[in-house]
Amino acid sequence: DVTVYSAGPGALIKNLAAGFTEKTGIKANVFQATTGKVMARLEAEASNPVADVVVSASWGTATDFAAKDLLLAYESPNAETVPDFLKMEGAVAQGVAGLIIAWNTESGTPKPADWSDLAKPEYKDLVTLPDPAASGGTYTLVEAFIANDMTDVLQGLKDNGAIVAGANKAALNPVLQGAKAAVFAGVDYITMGAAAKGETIEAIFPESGTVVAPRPIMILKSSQNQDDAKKFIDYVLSEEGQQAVAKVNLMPSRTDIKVDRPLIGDLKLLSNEGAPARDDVLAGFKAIFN
Amino acid sequence: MARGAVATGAEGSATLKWIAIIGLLLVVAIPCLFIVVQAIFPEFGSGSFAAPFSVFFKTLIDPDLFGLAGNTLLLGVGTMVCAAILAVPLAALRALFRVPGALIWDALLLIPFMIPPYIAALGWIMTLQPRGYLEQLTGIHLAPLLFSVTGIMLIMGLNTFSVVYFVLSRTFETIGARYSDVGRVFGAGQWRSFWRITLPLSMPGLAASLLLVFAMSIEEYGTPAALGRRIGFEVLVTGIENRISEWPIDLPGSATLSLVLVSMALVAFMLQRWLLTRRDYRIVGGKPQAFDKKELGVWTLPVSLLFAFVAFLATGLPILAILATALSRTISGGLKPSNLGLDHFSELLGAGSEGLVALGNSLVLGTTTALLAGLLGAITAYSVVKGRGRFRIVLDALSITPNSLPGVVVAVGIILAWNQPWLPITPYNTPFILLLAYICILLPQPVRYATASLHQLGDNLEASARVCGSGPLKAFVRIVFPLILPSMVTAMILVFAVASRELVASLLVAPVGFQTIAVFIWQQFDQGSAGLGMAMAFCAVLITTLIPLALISLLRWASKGTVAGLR
Amino acid sequence: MISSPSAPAQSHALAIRSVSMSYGAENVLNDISVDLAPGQVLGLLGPSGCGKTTLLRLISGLLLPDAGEIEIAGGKVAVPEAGIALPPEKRGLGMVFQDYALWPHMSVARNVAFPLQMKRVGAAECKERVAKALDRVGLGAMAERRPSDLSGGQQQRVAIARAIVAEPPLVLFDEPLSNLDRELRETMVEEIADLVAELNLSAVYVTHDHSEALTLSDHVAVMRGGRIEQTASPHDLVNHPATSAVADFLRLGCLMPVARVADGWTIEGTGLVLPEGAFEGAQAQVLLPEKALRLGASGPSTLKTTVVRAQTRSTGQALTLRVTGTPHLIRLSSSSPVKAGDMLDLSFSPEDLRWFPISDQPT
Amino acid sequence: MISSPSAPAQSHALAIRSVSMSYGAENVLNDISVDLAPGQVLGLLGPSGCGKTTLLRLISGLLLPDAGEIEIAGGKVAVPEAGIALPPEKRGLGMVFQDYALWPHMSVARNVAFPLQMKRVGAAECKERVAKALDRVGLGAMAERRPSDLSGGQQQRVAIARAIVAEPPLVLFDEPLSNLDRELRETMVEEIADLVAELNLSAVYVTHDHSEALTLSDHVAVMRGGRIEQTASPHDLVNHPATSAVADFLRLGCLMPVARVADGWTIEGTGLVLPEGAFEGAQAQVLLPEKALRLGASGPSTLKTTVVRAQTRSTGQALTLRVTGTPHLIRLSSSSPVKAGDMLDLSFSPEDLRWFPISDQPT
Ligand SMILES: Nc1ncnc2c1ncn2[C@@H]1O[C@H](COP(=O)(O)OP(=O)(O)OP(=O)(O)O)[C@@H](O)[C@H]1O
Ligand SMILES: Nc1ncnc2c1ncn2[C@@H]1O[C@H](COP(=O)(O)OP(=O)(O)OP(=O)(O)O)[C@@H](O)[C@H]1O
Ligand SMILES: [Mg+2]
Ligand SMILES: [Mg+2]
Repeated sequence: DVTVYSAGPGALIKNLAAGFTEKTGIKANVFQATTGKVMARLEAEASNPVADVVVSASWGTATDFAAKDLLLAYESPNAETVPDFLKMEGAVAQGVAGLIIAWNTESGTPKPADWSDLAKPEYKDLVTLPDPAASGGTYTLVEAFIANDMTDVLQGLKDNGAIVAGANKAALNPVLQGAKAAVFAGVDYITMGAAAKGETIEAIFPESGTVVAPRPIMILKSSQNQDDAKKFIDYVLSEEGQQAVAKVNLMPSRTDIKVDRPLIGDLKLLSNEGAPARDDVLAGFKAIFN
Repeated sequence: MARGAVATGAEGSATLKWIAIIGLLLVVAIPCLFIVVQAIFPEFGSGSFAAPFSVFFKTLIDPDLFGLAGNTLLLGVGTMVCAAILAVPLAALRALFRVPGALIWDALLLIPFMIPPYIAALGWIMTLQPRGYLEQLTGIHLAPLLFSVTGIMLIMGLNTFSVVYFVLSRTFETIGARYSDVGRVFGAGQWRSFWRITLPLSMPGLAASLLLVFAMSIEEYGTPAALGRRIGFEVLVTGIENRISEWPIDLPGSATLSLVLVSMALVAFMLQRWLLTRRDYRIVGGKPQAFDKKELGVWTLPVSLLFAFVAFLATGLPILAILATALSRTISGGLKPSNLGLDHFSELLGAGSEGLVALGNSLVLGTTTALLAGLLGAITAYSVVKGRGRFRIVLDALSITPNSLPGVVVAVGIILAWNQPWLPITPYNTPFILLLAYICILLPQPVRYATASLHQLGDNLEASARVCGSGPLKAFVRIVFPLILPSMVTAMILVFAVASRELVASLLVAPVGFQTIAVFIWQQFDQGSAGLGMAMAFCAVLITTLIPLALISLLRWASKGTVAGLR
Repeated sequence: MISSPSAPAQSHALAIRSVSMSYGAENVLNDISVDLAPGQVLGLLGPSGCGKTTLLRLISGLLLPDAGEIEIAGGKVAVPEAGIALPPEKRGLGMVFQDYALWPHMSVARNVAFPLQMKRVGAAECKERVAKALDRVGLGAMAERRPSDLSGGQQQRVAIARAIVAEPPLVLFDEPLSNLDRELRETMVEEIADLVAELNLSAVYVTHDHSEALTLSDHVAVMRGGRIEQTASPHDLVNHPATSAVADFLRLGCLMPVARVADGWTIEGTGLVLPEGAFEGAQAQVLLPEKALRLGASGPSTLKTTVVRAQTRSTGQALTLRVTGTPHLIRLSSSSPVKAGDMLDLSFSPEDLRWFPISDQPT
Repeated sequence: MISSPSAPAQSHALAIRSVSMSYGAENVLNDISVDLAPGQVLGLLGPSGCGKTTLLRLISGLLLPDAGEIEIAGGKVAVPEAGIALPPEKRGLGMVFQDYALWPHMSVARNVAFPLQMKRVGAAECKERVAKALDRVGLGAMAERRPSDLSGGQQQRVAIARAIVAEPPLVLFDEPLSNLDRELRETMVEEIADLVAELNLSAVYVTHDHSEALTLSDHVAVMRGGRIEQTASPHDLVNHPATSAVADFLRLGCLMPVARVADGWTIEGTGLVLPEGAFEGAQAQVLLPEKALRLGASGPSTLKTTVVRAQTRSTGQALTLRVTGTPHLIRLSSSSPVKAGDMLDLSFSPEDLRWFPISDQPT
């Protein structure tokens, strides 16, 4: 048996677990929640861990766990085609989410092409953005903006009446219903999923570049089922596993899996080299938006 | 209740006292203790007692804290006032007059409890925001009201006023018209005798339920987060959730902030105690008086309209919003006939047994929680009201604590407590841990309900049972419990409703692979399918409403109308 | 706030006309009619459960009659046929409830002050009048207590103080002294009598204590099973009971069946022959009033009796005698010591007897 | 389930020794001692608020004494010094509460059945005994009603039925007949007396009705302000009151101050000179017992009086007389008609007078 704590799309982990069991005959028990809840549960359980494999939506967890020496080093044979920045000792990306502009095509606004477009008068009072304190993706983007001296975009947004609205879903909802026109820093796979369901929404990758949120998958050192856990990682990184990842509109972390959507290689990425510490990033954001 | 001398007869059962003490220790005190420990020892999760108080003070000296606490207080008090304004007239009318369709109104007013707050908030947003359902239907939107502090208070008041309504209508029913009629003989008009007599006499119910509302609203996350963040209105609980919702998480920080919430609730609690001990509210005496509800006469229609209006606001609107979303193929498609259909419902049924299993789990858990929490609540309240000594204040205070703790924090406390490696057996990772969590979170309700009722009972009723040869336990079972049963039935129905839709604790402490309705709904949302989730929410509300309703009808039929609370 | 109903010709403080009332199917009051002149007290006597409290509740407006009419101070307050039903607060009453009905959340003083506050009496005057009312009932020292911290009798006195403090024109007393000791009861009866006289109030006074009723009332109504058997002044009631039931209820003396014989009537079982009573038929009942009886064989007619029981009383002995040859018991108080088993002769004059038809059997 | 406390030598059904008790700072009972033999009834008389109910609550175990000892049937049930405090249910009692303490959620029959169920009496027997108890109190027809649908007196009778249905060895009655009419009261007193005699029960009987207390009780304790003034048999109590307070409370007659004069004592204001009483000092009080008084000037000593008030009673007239030249009032009942203002002579023999020291002033 293997116990997986997974943040992120429930359908994905459900499919992965089912496929894994089918393929290997090993049962996979899944606990699925948000990153925060998964981490809270992990931390509360720390003295008597239950999980074998953890999937998080934030790469930071992996580096942090590694620093605390919680992770089992394992290089899956299937990880060969995963680019280096998506793997480290003890963790590898299961898939990658990108940050985008989610734009309602029926909103009667011109289609934005870049972040700064949303600061234009056409979008006055029509933009939402997730709270970086509650959304890892937005946080990474804000971090990159600060690192690249692009905070004037944020200031422009604020001046244009953009509102900070909770986590990702809370920011997307008003755009879907048409109360707002676009989400600044939407999440690509959620937006694409909605579009696939027939919502009039489009994910736009901004010209000036964006950030991605790799979703690390890792084995805890405390695991009692390390072999099964390794098999699980192998399965996730297998062709079949990566197709499942792609099915929920995430970018597969293996570069050799081709699906019909912009992939990591196609994106212009902003670096967040030189960004300040988390508290300062949040404080900087708050200084603009409050 | 101040009492003269030591009275063995009034002391109550030692068995019950110990059940209450042990029950509260297990269910409430232990998780709370671990939360405190977590607040003090940041590394406690991994079993280390390093760096005590390092995070504790850092969190407490945060300059923002003052503002957050102020906002929290404002929100709590505002919600309380809204809830009281909505509930008091309805409860009085319901209890003292023959309101047509009273049971139906009761059932409708129960529904706000069954709708998870995050869904209700979403429903409100989708209805009132620009291009929301209201604008689509009528061309106007109420965004400025919705996204304002008043709006948050109103919506939270609408979500919580039924607590006050149910407690108070039981309290008023016990008071009856007798005492105000006496006032009228002495020249007080109907209104004045209500203000001077009935309302003050209902203080046990009013204070207890407003305490519940206060504690609930300072702890509630969904609504202030969905509405408040947009206008920069942040409260303590958003701080707590922020510390726990994204990586990196800060358990000790959120535990510390929770303690601030708890101390606020405890202050409110002391206020409530003071109100209740200052005066005497024992109106159920040894010379029972018949009491018939009065006819409304010409007021029948206006009163029915008032009930309809409030029920529409509190229940109709959110439910309609849920239904609209569930029926819409896409949200962006709006309420156009072409965009409407039963797709989500058929998908729900087609999703196979998973939703049904979740529903079954929730119903079983809800029922068990309701029974156990009801019983433990009644016993605790009894020990507190009838007992003596300091222990009962501690018990009483403990019993309100979980209500002011955010669900996440309670869940963390429970995991910390029950996942200790040295425990020989543990309910952790079995469904029983959910039961523990639910009882912990929901215990405040039955305790407050029972407290309110017990404050109305005269001492001699139990005393005479004792003299007739019944032991304290039997006197409780045969005399006290039946007398507070009407309140307890209501409390248990509420507990059932909330337990069967509880999300946060369920999400966090549920054994791996165990699903409840709320978790299932949340996952549908998480996958981006608001429609499917809303369809599920709608079905869940329907079922959780019908079950207690069927139960009440059954009880009513079985008791042939002799149980007061079911009339 | 008490707007007294308009009084065109205030001939009655209270008038009840053919009032009936049922609890569900059970008929509780039947065709009750009563008049009460201003400044007078109407005593209501009757066995437990006969409907006294119900009648007071009708007068106070806490219940509505099924039929009939109630007038207070000349204004109609309840006429179900005409849809008139003045609420209690408009009737200007005071009332002592049988179960006191004190408000537990108010102190004694606040309980008593309530009727004054309802009349918008100023705070200072209010305080003074409350203190006076509490002093009247001997509870001046307990003003700040809670009602539940008082003894039963003290609670009852609070109820009395509350009923009279505002000096309402019509006061209803429902067994107001039942839990008080005799001394206090006598004082309170005097207080109430004084109050009624001083302020020209009217009162309806329900009691089980005959002496209380007879002392205080200008008229006494004797109820039985939801009907009024007789309304009369105390003197008439005692001397001319209308039915044997009234005589029996008032314990006026010994009721015995008599049968017609050749030369008059005989009390069955005794050899005693009574001269013709003003009465037809073959069977009848006579009342042998206790106050017509003398110990000793000196009077015109004589009965032989045996002492069944002799009980100590503070003023002598209470004797229970059995008329020799019959099962009939006679109660009598005597100050000369006798003991059970003694034979006593009683004498009376036949004109003191009261005659009733036999059908009218007391229950 | 009543396990009677073990009885080594059951000489007393109830023994109370030097019991004291306070509500907070307020001392309510002071050094109370009482004994009650099995099969006997102890009457408790005393003014409102003197602590009678409190004493019953101590006996029943609903309150604990601050000091002293209570024994029931020879077993200690409350000794605060020794930490003994038997809970009420272990004391095997029945009790009629002053406020009835009926359970509103149970029908009359279920209220009455409760003590039997607690003793695990079988359903059939239980039903029968409940019916019997309800018949005893005249409520056989109301078994299925709720207590709230009864009149005050009917409720009180339910409370009586509940207290006696299980025939407990010791029954405490707290003014059990206060809301019943006189006829019913007499019947109930007899019922209770029969029950006590038949089953050899013991009872403590609180009442405000002297005749009830004197009829029913083997011993009567007169309480005043938290103390027992006197415990005696009814006969002794009436004939030899221990203090003037007792005499006054029992309304035995007229209490008057007397002062020593040269040739004996004089009742101030009258010319009457009494021979030497067995008494020292310059001032004293005498009790002129009502039963020692005769109308007319034929006795050894004579008092002149004026009729202040003559009230109709069912057995004659209740007279209030003022001793001419003094403010003292004498109450007397008479069957000869007199009216207010008449002058009456009363005679008595000085040996019937009872003497008390002057300090012992009744309050
Ligand atoms: N709520 C009720 N429902 C049905 N019957 C009732 C109700 N209240 C009283 N009764 C019945 O009505 C009758 C009259 O009751 P009421 O209280 O007027 O008697 P009462 O004369 O005051 O007697 P008491 O002297 O015992 O107080 C009683 O037989 C009683 O059983
Ligand atoms: N809970 C209480 N707290 C304080 N004082 C009390 C309390 N209960 C009773 N008392 C006082 O104790 C005294 C004795 O009360 P108790 O009830 O024993 O009187 P009682 O003799 O039964 O009088 P009654 O004949 O009026 O019923 C009274 O003066 C009363 O005011
Ligand atoms: Mg009555
Ligand atoms: Mg008493």
